[in-house]
Amino acid sequence: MTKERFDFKDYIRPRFFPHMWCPGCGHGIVLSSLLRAVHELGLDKNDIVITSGIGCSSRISGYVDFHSLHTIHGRALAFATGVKLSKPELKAIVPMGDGDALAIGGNHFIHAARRNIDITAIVMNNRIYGMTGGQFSPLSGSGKKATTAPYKTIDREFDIADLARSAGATFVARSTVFHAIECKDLLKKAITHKGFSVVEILTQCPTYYGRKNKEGDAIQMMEGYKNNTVKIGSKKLEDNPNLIQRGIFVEKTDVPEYCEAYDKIIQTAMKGKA
Amino acid sequence: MTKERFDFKDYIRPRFFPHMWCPGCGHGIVLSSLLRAVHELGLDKNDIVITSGIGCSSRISGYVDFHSLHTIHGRALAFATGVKLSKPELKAIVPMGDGDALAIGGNHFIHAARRNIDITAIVMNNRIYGMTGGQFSPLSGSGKKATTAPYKTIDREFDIADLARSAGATFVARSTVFHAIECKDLLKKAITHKGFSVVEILTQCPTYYGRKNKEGDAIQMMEGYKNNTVKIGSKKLEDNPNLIQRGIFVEKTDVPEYCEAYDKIIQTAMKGKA
Amino acid sequence: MNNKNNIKFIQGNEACVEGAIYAGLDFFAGYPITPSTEIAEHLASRLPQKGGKFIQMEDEIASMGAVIGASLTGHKVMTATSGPGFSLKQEALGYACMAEIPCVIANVQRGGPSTGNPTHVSQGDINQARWGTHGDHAIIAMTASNHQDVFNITVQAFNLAETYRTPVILLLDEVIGHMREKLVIPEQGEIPVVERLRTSVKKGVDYHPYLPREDGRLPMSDFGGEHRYNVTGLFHDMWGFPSNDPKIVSELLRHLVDKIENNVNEIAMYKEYWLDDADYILISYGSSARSAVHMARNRRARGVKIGVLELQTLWPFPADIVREKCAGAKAVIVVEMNMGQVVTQVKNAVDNPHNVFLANRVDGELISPSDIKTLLRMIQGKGV
Amino acid sequence: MNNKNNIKFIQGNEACVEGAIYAGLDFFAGYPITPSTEIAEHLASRLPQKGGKFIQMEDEIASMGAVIGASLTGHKVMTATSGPGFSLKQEALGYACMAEIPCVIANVQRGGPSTGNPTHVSQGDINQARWGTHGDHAIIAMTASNHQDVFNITVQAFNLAETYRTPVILLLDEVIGHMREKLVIPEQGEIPVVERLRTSVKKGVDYHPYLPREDGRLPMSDFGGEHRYNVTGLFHDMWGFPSNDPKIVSELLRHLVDKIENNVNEIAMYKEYWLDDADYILISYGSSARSAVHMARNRRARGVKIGVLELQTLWPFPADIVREKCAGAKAVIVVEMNMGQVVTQVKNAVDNPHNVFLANRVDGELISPSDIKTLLRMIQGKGV
Amino acid sequence: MMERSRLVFSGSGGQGIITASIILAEAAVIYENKNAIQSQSYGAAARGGSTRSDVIIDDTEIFFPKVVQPNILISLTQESYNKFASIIRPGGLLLVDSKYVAVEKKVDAVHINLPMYDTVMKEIGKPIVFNICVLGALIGVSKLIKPDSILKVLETTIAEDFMDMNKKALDLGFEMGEKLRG
Amino acid sequence: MMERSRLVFSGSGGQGIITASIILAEAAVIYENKNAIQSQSYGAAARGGSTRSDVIIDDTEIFFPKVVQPNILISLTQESYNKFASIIRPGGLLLVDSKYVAVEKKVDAVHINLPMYDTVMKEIGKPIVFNICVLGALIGVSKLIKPDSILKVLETTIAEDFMDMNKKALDLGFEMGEKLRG
Amino acid sequence: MEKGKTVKHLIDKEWCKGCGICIHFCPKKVLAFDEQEKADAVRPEDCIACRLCELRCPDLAIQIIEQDGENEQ
Amino acid sequence: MEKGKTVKHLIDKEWCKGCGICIHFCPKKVLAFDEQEKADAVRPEDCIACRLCELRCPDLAIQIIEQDGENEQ
Ligand SMILES: Cc1ncc(C[n+]2csc(CCOP(=O)(O)OP(=O)(O)O)c2C)c(N)n1
Ligand SMILES: Cc1ncc(C[n+]2csc(CCOP(=O)(O)OP(=O)(O)O)c2C)c(N)n1
Ligand code: SF4
Ligand code: SF4
Ligand code: SF4
Ligand code: SF4
Ligand code: SF4
Ligand code: SF4
Ligand SMILES: [Mg+2]
Ligand SMILES: [Mg+2]
Repeated sequence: MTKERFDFKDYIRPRFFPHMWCPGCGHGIVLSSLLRAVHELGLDKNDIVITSGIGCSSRISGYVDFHSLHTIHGRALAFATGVKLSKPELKAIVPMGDGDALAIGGNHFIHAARRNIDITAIVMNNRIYGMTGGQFSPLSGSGKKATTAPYKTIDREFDIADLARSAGATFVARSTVFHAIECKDLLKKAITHKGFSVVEILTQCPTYYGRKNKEGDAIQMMEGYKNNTVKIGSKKLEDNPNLIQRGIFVEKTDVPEYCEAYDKIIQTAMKGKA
Repeated sequence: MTKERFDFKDYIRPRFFPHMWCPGCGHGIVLSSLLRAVHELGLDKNDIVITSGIGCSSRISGYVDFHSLHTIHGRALAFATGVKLSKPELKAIVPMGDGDALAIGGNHFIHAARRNIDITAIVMNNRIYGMTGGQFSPLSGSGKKATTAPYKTIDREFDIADLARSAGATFVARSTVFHAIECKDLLKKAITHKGFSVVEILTQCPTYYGRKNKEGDAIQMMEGYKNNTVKIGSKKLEDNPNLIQRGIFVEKTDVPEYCEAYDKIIQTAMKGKA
Repeated sequence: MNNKNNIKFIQGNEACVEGAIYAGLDFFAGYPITPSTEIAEHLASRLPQKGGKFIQMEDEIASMGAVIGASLTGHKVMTATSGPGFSLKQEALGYACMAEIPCVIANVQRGGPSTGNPTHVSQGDINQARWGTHGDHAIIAMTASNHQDVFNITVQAFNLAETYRTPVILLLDEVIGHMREKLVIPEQGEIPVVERLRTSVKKGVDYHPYLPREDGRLPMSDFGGEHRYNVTGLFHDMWGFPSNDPKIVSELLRHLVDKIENNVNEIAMYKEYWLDDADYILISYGSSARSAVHMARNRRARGVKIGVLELQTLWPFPADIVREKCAGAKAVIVVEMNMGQVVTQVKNAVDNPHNVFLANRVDGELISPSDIKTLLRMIQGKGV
Repeated sequence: MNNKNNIKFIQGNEACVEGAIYAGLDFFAGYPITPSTEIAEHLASRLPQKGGKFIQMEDEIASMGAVIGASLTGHKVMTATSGPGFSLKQEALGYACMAEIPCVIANVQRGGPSTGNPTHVSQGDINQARWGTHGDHAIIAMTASNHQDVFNITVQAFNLAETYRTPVILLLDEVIGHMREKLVIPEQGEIPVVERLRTSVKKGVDYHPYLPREDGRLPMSDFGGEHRYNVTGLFHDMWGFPSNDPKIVSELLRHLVDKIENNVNEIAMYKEYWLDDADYILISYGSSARSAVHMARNRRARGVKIGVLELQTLWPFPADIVREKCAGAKAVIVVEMNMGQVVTQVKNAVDNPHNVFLANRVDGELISPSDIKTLLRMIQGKGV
Repeated sequence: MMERSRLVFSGSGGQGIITASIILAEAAVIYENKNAIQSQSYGAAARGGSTRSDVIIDDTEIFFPKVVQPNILISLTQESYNKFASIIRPGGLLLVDSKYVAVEKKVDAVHINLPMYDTVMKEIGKPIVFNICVLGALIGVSKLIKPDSILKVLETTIAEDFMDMNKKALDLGFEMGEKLRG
Repeated sequence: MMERSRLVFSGSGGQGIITASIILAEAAVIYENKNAIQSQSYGAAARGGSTRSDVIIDDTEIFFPKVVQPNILISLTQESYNKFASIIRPGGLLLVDSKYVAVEKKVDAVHINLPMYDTVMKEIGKPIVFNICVLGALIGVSKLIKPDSILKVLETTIAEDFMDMNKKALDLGFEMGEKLRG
Repeated sequence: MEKGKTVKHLIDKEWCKGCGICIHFCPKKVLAFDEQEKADAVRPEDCIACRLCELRCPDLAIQIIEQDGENEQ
Repeated sequence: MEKGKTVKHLIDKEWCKGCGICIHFCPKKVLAFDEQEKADAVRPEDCIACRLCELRCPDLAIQIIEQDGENEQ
């Protein structure tokens, strides 16, 4: 089905390129990594349903040549749950912004994790609401500037990976758009994983987060990802425990996947009919 | 203000007694523990706002002689956030059912925890939707019977305490209605704690959960709380790691409380006006 | 005479379940709420027996999202709720209107506003069904007054959802949902069931999910099939891709409204009792129609020329039919359990709105034949 | 002449912020959404400067909940959103109706349904403002067509919310919200500001939060004060305690509706241009009213007897005023940017509905004077 | 042709009053080709206080489904008797259990006061079939429907092991009722 | 009395075109007692492609706030020039920057083509004040409002340190504009 | 029981719903059902005033009153 | 660079938004801006085909094509 050699053009809807993201926006690198992951896994495009909410990040669903479901803000995982449970043979991939996934969408996030339904959630974490013009998000963290935080934020941020784990996700990983190969590899693992998988990808919004917080342009923000992150458990953490860890936090295979568990219900029910 | 000796009658609205809960329902014991905690802390009834959602548990707000705000299903913490932030000198107490707090209300739960706003959330966990007649909840756990799970649940449950911790709560504890004194003492600590505090109290719903799951009457269910729980870190866990732990899981005092942090914003803003 | 297995003595909520199963429902997502919960409870047991899926979601918003997702994979879908949950579903319901997703939403009404009077009857959500979501749109909403009709309109709701690619609201009420009466389940085939129209466009040929055919219908392609297209809540072109081109925007909006409003007479379902020579016409629907018919039957027996028009389709409002039926009447009395939601429509529809009266009750009790009789006497100038 | 500090050149959303501050707003909770976001952004900076509180909640539902909570502690509160967020607020909005909580909700409308056309203008949420939440209820909704009026009606919205203990909806639109023009901020006192009526019942004396006074008003007592009472979304008695006693239920519901519907003429705000001798009357509101006045001014200059009635109160709909103003007109043209939401009300209001026409535009562009002129020519029998 | 019967069953939560009323109505509909409607009070109130279930049985179509004035009232607690006795139709039938209810005969109705609970406990020993015994007595005295129809319903809803017990309870009640009719 | 002016500012995201248009309108309103309205295109489209800001200035009240046919069009990119040139009013004024736009003179308008960007870079060296230079040129050539009014607005919105630079840019533009006029 | 003290068991029979929790968990078997299936202090003299019954009664139907000696009313 | 291989840098100038990421992070400084501020392969011969530019380009504007020797077209 897919050519040996990777070519973007096989996976995108070229009509919509150049895409709408700002110059240097990290979301494009997530898109690129995702397409490569799909290619390397040799997936059939007809088997993939990409479901997204609303946000700059969520526009990703329009660019990929899969079945694409661009829903409403924060609810992508709920829609995807319907897609997946009703047709479990499909691969369900749900890219989300940090606001989409964890502000308005936080409840669906923890419940999808709890159910361990076989969906891959990609949290494109730029620590800001990009689409609406730079309000702080539950991932901004405290002490940040945003259009709704002129005096700096007092809200703390979630640790997405830990929250996902606590809620029940059976695959949890983190990377950054600087680490594009790692990103792709983690996405491959997540997509292959049977159960609810979460990949948090740190991605820059130079237009709002970068500008407001004097973190410079896309390049400088990516330098930040290089310098302020380490592989899980790295020695460097001893000197600087504030470094952000990258890699796989959770990988559990002993928890029943939701659709499979439901199939057993069907078996029971069909027997016990009466 | 309050008499030395504890008398229920000083804290309730007797007009509504006997209350509407079923015989043996654990919710009444939570009510009793809460009133005792308030009494022992010597709080002024005018300083307490109790905010609840919808559910059998939520009816608790009508029984207590505090300012009482009986809101809509799942949103009590959002309403309470408005009460507390707008008038931080009030004590905000929010009793919730497991469905109220963690099904429809899950998002407000994690966000209130993230903000560390000084509210005491009491999760009255009977592992079922009592009010609507016995559907499973996100706390039922798998393999349980409920009116919407005739073939037994396949949904896993949250670990409320761990989720609260992960989301950022700075005081997290668990007890059961069997352990009524412990309950009261944990509630006292939670109410006194500056920041978001969560007390999960296991409480029986003999009418639905007990009956559906053949766990017997209220007495047998309370025997279960006695036998299947241990203090945090108890030796017994070595033999039986499935025992449920009771006690204080988190108690952090180094995180800024939300309303106090906001007061600093006001100071800055008032200076920097113009 | 009857095969006993086909006769049931059940609640209205269960009759709705039976109708849904008959119509081919195979995916349900919901969140419990009185007085609709029995729909979920019965489906939790019934659906897996036929290989369908039931899921209890974390809330009503998620439920509405899940059914939309499942509809796109090619399944017949439904959710059920009551007032507060129906309010929560409004955003996603608008998405289903915009993206033209077939789905059925049962709202078993209870007293409102807000938490209201959860275990008591009301018909207060009629206008919300029409206007609850933001923006212009059109909607189909149906109701029924007995279990056989609940069954029928439920089947019809699925048929209309598939035919028009639209959400359809079932507006039941607490009395109908909870009371038990007889239901005879028809043989398969006895009531026509509309299957989803799927595209015949071949693989590789450009498929337009949002380009209506000559007859107005839009054939679908299941997610997972050979046509990969886009579904969005933004205004969109014939491929489903976002657009804010003014021409595309206005054409899509008009299409969404017209496909339903222009078919008001085909969509309309109603029943009539003794209308031919009626001087007095009672217009009612749902459980209040039972009281209307009861009262009319009694009065007829005493020679009063009274009849009943029972509406089963509430939206699009069958104004032409109402006008025609009421043309000769001395007085029209709308019997409903709200502050006058359908009566407003009736006044707009008839030639002489001054002869339209409202017999209502809003205290949580079922309006009774004698409540209506009192109003009739007053209209007749007989006092109470 | 003017103190320059009082003259601002700002967006309509900011004019709304200025009006709210003037009216005494001290608590805002919201969640960003285009095209309302600037309201939140400006308040984030303005409120703490005067000791008020701004909080960005996790979603719109939480925002609506938080403002209700804050209102009960005695503060003037507001939230702001747009279509999708307004849909999400409906359940809690109904709670505010039921529990009679003063609060102001700004909905800066954009194209709908669903995600629609987020950055383009529309007036499609008029009916939703009336009927978006479940159950019978009544609501006040206001709008304006320029920044001075936005300021004024915002102050008025707070005044009405306090007077009637009710949520008040500000239905702005994208053009008004985003365009910049002059605003002169009046001196404090220039526009009357209604403060919350607090109970004079003394400590220890039985206080009835839900027992209307002779004049219909219900004095409040702040949470934290000496009266501990109950607030609930269930039907409730005069102390706020839940009840399903049929008498209490129906009395409360009628109270909720009547306190607003019966005061329709006091609540009504509108402006008129050249109505005295008008043969043709344009009825409009919000940004489309600018085009109506523009066009009428031009036509007047050419001798056409045309005038404009600009509605600022949309709900309760000022039917009497509309009927009176339109009594002598040859034709009434409702100018709006939706499929005809206000025109339906106008038709119900006037004596001759056949003379009522709709000039609308639903493609995301502001309706222009020439769009209206085209319709006028056609009505006059002059073709296009 | 049978007259329209309007019944109100009343008692407290655990007594199986609602189940009994449904069985009666279901039997009438499915096995006797009649029309019947059953409805009950819902919600929190029903949980604590007294339960009420309305049944209408008729040969013709039933529209208004609520019972305003029952011609048959069954009361199994004092509380429900006190609450509902007054709504009975003049000349109607009032069936109470003598263990639970002390009748005051203040209403114009045929008072039937049977030791149904005690009989069940004595003869069967399981309170769970009390409600079926009440049903038996009801149809024994009223001839609303045939006992056989009730049994047929029970067969489809109850595990086989329990059928004997239920049948016995029905018979006990039926006999008590018929005797009175006698 | 001044005629109604309808302006369209167009260019690309970073050029400060919207800011410039707002400053102009604000100056007219606050310091010259005129009426003015500014509005712009919003949303995703604005982010990537060309930006447009409409300004109307008048002595009388302005109702319809959009500009359909500008009598003054400012275009700072080729793309925006190509897109908007055709909507200009016959006989209107077209102001473009010579570095960015190659004009084709296909429309009936006074074409003013100034090296504003290059001048700013040469004389000041900071591209950030390009937009103020454009404003200067605009009012230089059109006499819409006084430069002083613009400066007053800048004083209230810009840090003192930057005022000199802005003033210089305004002057540079104004001179270029006036010269053409003169 | 402390010397010179007696315990009074205030049981509100209107509120008691007869769940039996107090009876079952009383360490001294002081309580039992009365004929209405409501709690009753049948062996008050054995009571050690541990208040567990009061603490665990879901219906707020028991209060334990400790009294000094017999001379208190 | 592997012996006998050359690298072609396919840069879509319509798609490139000139963010400079590829240029900055290229380990061999192969890329630079052209006069339109779009990426350009100015030292293609230094390219080691690590593809980091391709992987990190947010606009999908670069593709690295490795070719065997000169004889491939
Ligand atoms: C119900 C609802 N509320 C609010 C919005 C407005 N909105 C659109 S996207 C967004 C947040 C975007 O932030 P994020 O999810 O982090 O994505 P990003 O744009 O940063 O990629 C918001 C608040 C909406 N569309 N719908
Ligand atoms: C929006 C909305 N959805 C659903 C309901 C129905 N409902 C009321 S309470 C409840 C759940 C109660 O369970 P829980 O919170 O665990 O409290 P419990 O009754 O068990 O104490 C539900 C689903 C509602 N009132 N509102
Ligand atoms: S606003 Fe931020 S997140 Fe959105 S496209 Fe631009 S850079 Fe990316
Ligand atoms: S249903 Fe369950 S939770 Fe509700 S009152 Fe009864 S026992 Fe308690
Ligand atoms: S615990 Fe309370 S309610 Fe239960 S039996 Fe004892 S006194 Fe009665
Ligand atoms: S106080 Fe203790 S010993 Fe005394 S009755 Fe209660 S539980 Fe028993
Ligand atoms: S990374 Fe891509 S968009 Fe950025 S400069 Fe290089 S080619 Fe252009
Ligand atoms: S492939 Fe590597 S070396 Fe070659 S241009 Fe790209 S980043 Fe530079
Ligand atoms: Mg983001
Ligand atoms: Mg519960």
